[in-house]
Amino acid sequence: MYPVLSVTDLTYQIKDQPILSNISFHVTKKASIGIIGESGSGKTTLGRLILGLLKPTHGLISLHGKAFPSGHRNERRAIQAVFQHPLASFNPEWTVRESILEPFRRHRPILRHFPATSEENLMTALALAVGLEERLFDRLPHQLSGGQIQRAAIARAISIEPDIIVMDEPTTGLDVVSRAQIIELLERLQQTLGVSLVLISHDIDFIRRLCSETLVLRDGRAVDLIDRLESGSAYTQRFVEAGTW
Amino acid sequence: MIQIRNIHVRAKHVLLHDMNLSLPAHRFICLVGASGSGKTLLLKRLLDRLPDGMSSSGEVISDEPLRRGLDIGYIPQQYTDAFLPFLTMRQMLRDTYRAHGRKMDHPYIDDVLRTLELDPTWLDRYPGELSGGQLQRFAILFAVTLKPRLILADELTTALDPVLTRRLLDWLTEYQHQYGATILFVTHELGPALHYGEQLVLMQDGRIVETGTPQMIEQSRHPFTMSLMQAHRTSPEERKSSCTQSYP
Amino acid sequence: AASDTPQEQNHLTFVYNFATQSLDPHRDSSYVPLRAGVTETLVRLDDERLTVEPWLAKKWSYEGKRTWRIVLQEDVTFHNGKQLDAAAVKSSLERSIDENPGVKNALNIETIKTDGLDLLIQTKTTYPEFISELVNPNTAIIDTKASGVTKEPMGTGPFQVERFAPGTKVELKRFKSYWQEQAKLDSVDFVFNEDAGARTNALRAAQADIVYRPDIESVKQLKSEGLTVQATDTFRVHQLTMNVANGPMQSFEVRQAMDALINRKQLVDHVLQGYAVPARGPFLSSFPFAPNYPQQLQKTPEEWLKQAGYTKQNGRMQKDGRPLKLTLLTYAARPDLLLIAQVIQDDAKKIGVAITIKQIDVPEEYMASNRDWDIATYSNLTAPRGDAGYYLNATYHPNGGLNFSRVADPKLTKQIETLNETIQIEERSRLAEQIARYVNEKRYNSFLLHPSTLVAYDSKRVKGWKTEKSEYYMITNTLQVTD
Amino acid sequence: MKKRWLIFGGCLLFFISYTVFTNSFNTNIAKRLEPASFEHWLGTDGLGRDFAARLFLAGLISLGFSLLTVLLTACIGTCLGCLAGFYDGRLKHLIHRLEDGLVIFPDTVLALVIAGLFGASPQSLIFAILLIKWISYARLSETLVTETMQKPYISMARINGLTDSMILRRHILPPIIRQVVVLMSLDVGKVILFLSAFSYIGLGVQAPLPEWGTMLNEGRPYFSSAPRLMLLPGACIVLTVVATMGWTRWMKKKGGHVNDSDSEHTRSGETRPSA
Amino acid sequence: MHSIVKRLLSLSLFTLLITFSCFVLLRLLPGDPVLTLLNIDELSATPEQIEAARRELGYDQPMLVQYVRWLQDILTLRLGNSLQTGRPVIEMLLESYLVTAELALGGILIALLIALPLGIGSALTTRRSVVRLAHLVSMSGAAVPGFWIGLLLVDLFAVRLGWLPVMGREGMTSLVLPALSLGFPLASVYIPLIRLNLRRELNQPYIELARMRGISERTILWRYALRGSLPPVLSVFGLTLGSLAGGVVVLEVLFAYPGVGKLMVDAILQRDYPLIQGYILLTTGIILVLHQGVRSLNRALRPDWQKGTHT
Ligand SMILES: Nc1ncnc2c1ncn2[C@@H]1O[C@H](COP(=O)(O)OP(=O)(O)OP(=O)(O)O)[C@@H](O)[C@H]1O
Ligand SMILES: Nc1ncnc2c1ncn2[C@@H]1O[C@H](COP(=O)(O)OP(=O)(O)OP(=O)(O)O)[C@@H](O)[C@H]1O
Ligand SMILES: [Mg+2]
Ligand SMILES: [Mg+2]
Repeated sequence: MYPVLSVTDLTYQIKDQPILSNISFHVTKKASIGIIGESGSGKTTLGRLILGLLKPTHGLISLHGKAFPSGHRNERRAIQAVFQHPLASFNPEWTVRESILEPFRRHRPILRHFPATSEENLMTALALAVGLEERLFDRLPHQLSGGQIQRAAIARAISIEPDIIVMDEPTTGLDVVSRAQIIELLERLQQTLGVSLVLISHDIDFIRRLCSETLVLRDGRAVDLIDRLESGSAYTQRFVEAGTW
Repeated sequence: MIQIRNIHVRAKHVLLHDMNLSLPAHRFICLVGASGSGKTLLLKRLLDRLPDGMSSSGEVISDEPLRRGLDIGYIPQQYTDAFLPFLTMRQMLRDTYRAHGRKMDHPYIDDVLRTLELDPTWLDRYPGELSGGQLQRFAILFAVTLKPRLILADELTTALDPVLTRRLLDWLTEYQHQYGATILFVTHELGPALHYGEQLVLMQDGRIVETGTPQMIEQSRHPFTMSLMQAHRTSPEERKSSCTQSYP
Repeated sequence: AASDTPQEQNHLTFVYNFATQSLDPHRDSSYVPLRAGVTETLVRLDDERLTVEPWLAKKWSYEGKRTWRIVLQEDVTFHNGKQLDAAAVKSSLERSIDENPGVKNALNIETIKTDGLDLLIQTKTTYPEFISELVNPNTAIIDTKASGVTKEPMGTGPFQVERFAPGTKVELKRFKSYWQEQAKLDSVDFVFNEDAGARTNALRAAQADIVYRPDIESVKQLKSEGLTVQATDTFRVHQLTMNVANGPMQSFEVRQAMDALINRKQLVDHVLQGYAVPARGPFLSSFPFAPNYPQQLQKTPEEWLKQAGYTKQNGRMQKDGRPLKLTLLTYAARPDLLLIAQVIQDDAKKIGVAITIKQIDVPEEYMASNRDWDIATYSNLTAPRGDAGYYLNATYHPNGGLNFSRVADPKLTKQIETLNETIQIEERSRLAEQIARYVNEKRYNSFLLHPSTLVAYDSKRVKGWKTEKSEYYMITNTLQVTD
Repeated sequence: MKKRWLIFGGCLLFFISYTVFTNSFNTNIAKRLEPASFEHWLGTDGLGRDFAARLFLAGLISLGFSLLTVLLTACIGTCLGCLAGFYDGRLKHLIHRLEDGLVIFPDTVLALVIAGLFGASPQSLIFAILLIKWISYARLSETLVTETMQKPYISMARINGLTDSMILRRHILPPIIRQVVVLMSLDVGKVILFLSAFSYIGLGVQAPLPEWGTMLNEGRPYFSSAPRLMLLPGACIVLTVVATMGWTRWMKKKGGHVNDSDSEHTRSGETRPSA
Repeated sequence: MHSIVKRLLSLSLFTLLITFSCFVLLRLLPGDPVLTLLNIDELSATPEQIEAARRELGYDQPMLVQYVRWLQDILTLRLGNSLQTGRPVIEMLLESYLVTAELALGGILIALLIALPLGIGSALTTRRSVVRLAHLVSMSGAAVPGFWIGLLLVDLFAVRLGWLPVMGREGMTSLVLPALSLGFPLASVYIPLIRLNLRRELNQPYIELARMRGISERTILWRYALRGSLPPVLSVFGLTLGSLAGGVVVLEVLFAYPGVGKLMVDAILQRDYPLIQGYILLTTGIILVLHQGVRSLNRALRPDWQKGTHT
């Protein structure tokens, strides 16, 4: 049994300047990893590398034991993402509904659970899941508030039953209530569908709830790779403390 | 002192319902509300820059002029959109000064950069070359460049790590005292709001639910406030069950 | 322009319909140096009698053995003050032969010797046209020692080049020591413009004094504005060249039918608006060798076609079940040909002959190398230098460069070759006339019309203008303006 | 709506019968340049042919031809431009060089060469115009693609597993097409003019078939005596361009869900109904 | 250093390719300069004489031989003489390029004077009348050929009013009409292009947020929005420049403004190979420079368009 995602010795440089150095970890089925670290430590970059949007300088990323991205038709179903800045990840000319349906339409034949679900039903289900009024889906992305668009992005990410979701700061812009809903939703997805998460967040509470393991980054290097947040180094500790109000 | 009188904003349907609010000077005011409750819109209305197609009535009264940039500093929620992709930070900063006929205040800028833990060399980077948190901090820098007396901060810590968040809020408080500024800090977390806010404003569905000092809010009997307080206090498991009832 | 320099009274602006990039008299195929009165040739063409007259050459004689003696004028100086002498003429002629392969062919010179003030020129073969070929502007005499020939040729004419803007204009000023009477004009702007409308406009805006070939359609208007438009016959003939090598035009009757089909008067009156004369043969009737064509019995085209074995079925002329379909070539460089082609096409349709018009780019090129056509509209210069030899050789001799019809009639060839051996002028004229008549009888080509040259000017201001049939001499020493 | 089509069809039929009846090829040079009369509604041209009938016939030819050419050109140009913008590297370089190489020739020169090489036929005419015009479409679309490619929603589409062609088709092309369509509607007129320019070198529609550009050219000598011969074809071309522009706008209004007053994404999106 | 060498190498390779393909194409065209050179229209020549002239000029040789000979000349920096006029090709080309440059600059100036205010104005305003005017101008510019406008203008300003010269090339006054005739149709493309791209740019969120920073509308328009919207416009502009560098035949003829366009058409009709080859070489150079210029300008305008950036 291969881990869902494994990252080995990943290094990324821009113009010979290292952004990430020698990162390794893996995520098994139903397990999730949290990535924390100070701003600019390379979290987003790591996420983009995992998603295959950037080419690593060296190192290897594999999904289910297969090198990723390989260009295979269906490999993309297994991985989904929520960007740090979700508004820009929606085509400004499309309604939110269309943007959400796009991956679903693409991957529908190979979905396990709801290939037969109609698009309307899916949207209703997604709206319910992320706690958004369904009518908001018919708007253009810039007509939604920050939190609403965030939830729409999450809805899109879960619509195709991915095996792993990379989420960059998914709780920003969410009020406590929606945040709780999302946490619950992700938990349920982990349990029922066996979705793994790569959670990039400053929200310590969030990470603690969902992640079985946490990678702590500092200046592009892994400082800690720990099960319990409390067991980390002083650097990690500082985070944990500050993040608890 | 800024008075918001009967502000009413609508697009297809009403987004802000007849709002009345007074923002006392030299205060750290926290605007708390659920997602989509109209916090950002209220800020935009204060800046007098509502999105196209929205109509508004009512007025904003202030004893002093409210010039964008000079008197009001705005930190947008969608901070990544705030920067022209083809200009470096320095160029944009210079433009901000120039727009108001000022000279670059280097010592001050350096000072703020240090506080925000921003490397001065990043000033010569394009927005696309910076991380989310770095961008958000630059957005803050831009908002305070001209030492405005009113700062509208829309979720300014979303991309910042907790350590930095605390440091930043401390610094904002300091700034408020130093320059006698009013800070309107939008958030939906009660934690920082209760900690830093001198006055809290609670919003729900385009309406102001309650205003008051942190103590008053903690004691409030209003169902919305209570649900927020409860969510803040309790552990996440309990949180969700209690909240979903009060939230439609 | 006329209004440009008011202090300069004797200034004239002439607008010509070609633009040249070079003033080298030996190469420039638009002959600007000669036309602008900068250079002169040894002999010139008399416009009235259409004979060759002395110019820089005082007289000439045939010495036998293919040798010509040419006696030069005395006291002729080039613009740079150098004296014209036999050596200079020799050098100039040699240069033109070197520079211009066309001139080399046309002059056909073997050797040039100087003999005091005289030149002795021996041609390669017996070449009676030699003297008349010296009319060719590309044989103009210049001082070859002077530099800058492409921009400022040192000629002997009444005007010298002040400034040359390639493609735009030549500014001329009077040459003070001209060997004949000094020019009356102080200066001339010889302006180029290839657009007829623009030329006309220049005249109407009083920015030009004389305009060569104004827009035909605007003649009426020009006249109404008090300007003079002069129409003069040219040595040009618009003709229907027929492909007698293959296809239906091999048949004499079909050629006759095509010829009979053409309503020349209509073409002259309506396509060229009267600025042309109907052509009976290749040569203008004023030429000494233009034959008098007998008034023959006119048959209709249908009758000719019937005679050729065609019958009309379903409105189509057919022979052996195959309809008569012709391809007509035309080209855009002469817009009137395009119109004529369309008129002929339409006329032919009326008698049941289908004509397809094909527009081509370089007609000489196309007709020489392709045989997929039957008739072509073409425009020929017939006796540009006062001698019939050129046209007859080029068009009807199997070796002719313009024999697109592929005429190879032994009798005709023989006649032409006899002409080529004959030096005596009257005899040449007789022979040329005979050939012209024969060609006409055989209908190798069908002649449509001689277009006129139009020149428009303000006759109140410009005096002494004469439109030459040869179109060689334009700016002369007698031209003047009054105010 | 139906009524409008009916009127349109009626007019068309009427003009066709007029054209057939008067026969636009009948030359009658004795009756050249006649003013408008009952017999000849717009008078006759320089060869005495009925001008109205020719104008109509020319319209059919010019329009059909130029629409076809513009469509073809825009397709090819936009495709190549998109490819160049989408795939960095060798392909882009190749396309750039191709553009550079072709742009060097002035239009007329290119047309001359094509006419010489392939003979004068409508195909070579289309080919010539294609060679001349595709570049501007390629250039425009390339820059626009480059710009769009920076957008995070393109990355998102990648993550969603869309193939390159899907991304191009669904995300990148639509905003480009808007600009391309504007360019196209302007080019419809330009191509008609090209026709006339090239008919001069024998590349155009062969006489006596009329075509607006050529008619405009033919009318030039009559500018002072019968200005309508030049003004009317010109006016027809103007109208065509106006019509194509109007038509494209109408299409857009009918078609896309994008609520734009004029072909671009505006922020005044509030006007569209939300369910 | 290395990259410059590489670049130069690739450029010269490209030039070689272009000149070679032109060379081949031109010679594939039927015809050669001989007929015109012999002035066959007026002087008799037998087929043998024609053949002899052809041999003398070397046009009976295989194409490759001719090309190599031309290349040798180029490498020794000789473009040769024009077959028709005998003048040095380089001199003729430079002369007419000067004229073309004059005409092109005039045309561009006019085009900008029309397109910028109308394009920008119609992008900024919501006033119907301005938008309509912009539409009207751009449509009529697209539908009306330059010479048509030229004729009308000449008729009005030169013939009727007598303010400007009908033709010729004497100072600024004679440039006005050709520049107008050239500029007006040019403007037609730029008006909608500027309008569309400017509006697109003005709708970007960062523009709105710059306003909230108090940046003046002037800066926003001139330094931000215009800059952002320029690249697509510039790309097309580069093409315009390129095609103008090739000359505008009809206007050159109409106004007797002897630029390269007319020169080239004549050269092609007469198959003046040395002139054509020289032209191709020179124009290749000019256009490469122009396009490279536009590309670098675009890169300078949008430095964010390089690969590897992200937000
Ligand atoms: N351009 C628009 N057109 C129509 N509705 C809009 C528009 N922009 C925002 N809205 C709606 O107005 C409401 C308030 O939006 P606003 O952005 O002020 O919320 P917010 O309180 O800032 O929420 P968040 O915390 O999620 O950012 C939302 O329901 C949103 O959907
Ligand atoms: N194109 C680039 N050129 C130079 N440096 C870059 C570029 N892109 C990113 N960086 C740098 O790489 C580092 C890592 O960026 P990244 O976006 O991964 O940070 P992050 O951990 O996500 O931070 P945050 O929490 O602020 O979003 C940052 O210091 C950033 O400045
Ligand atoms: Mg980040
Ligand atoms: Mg908000």
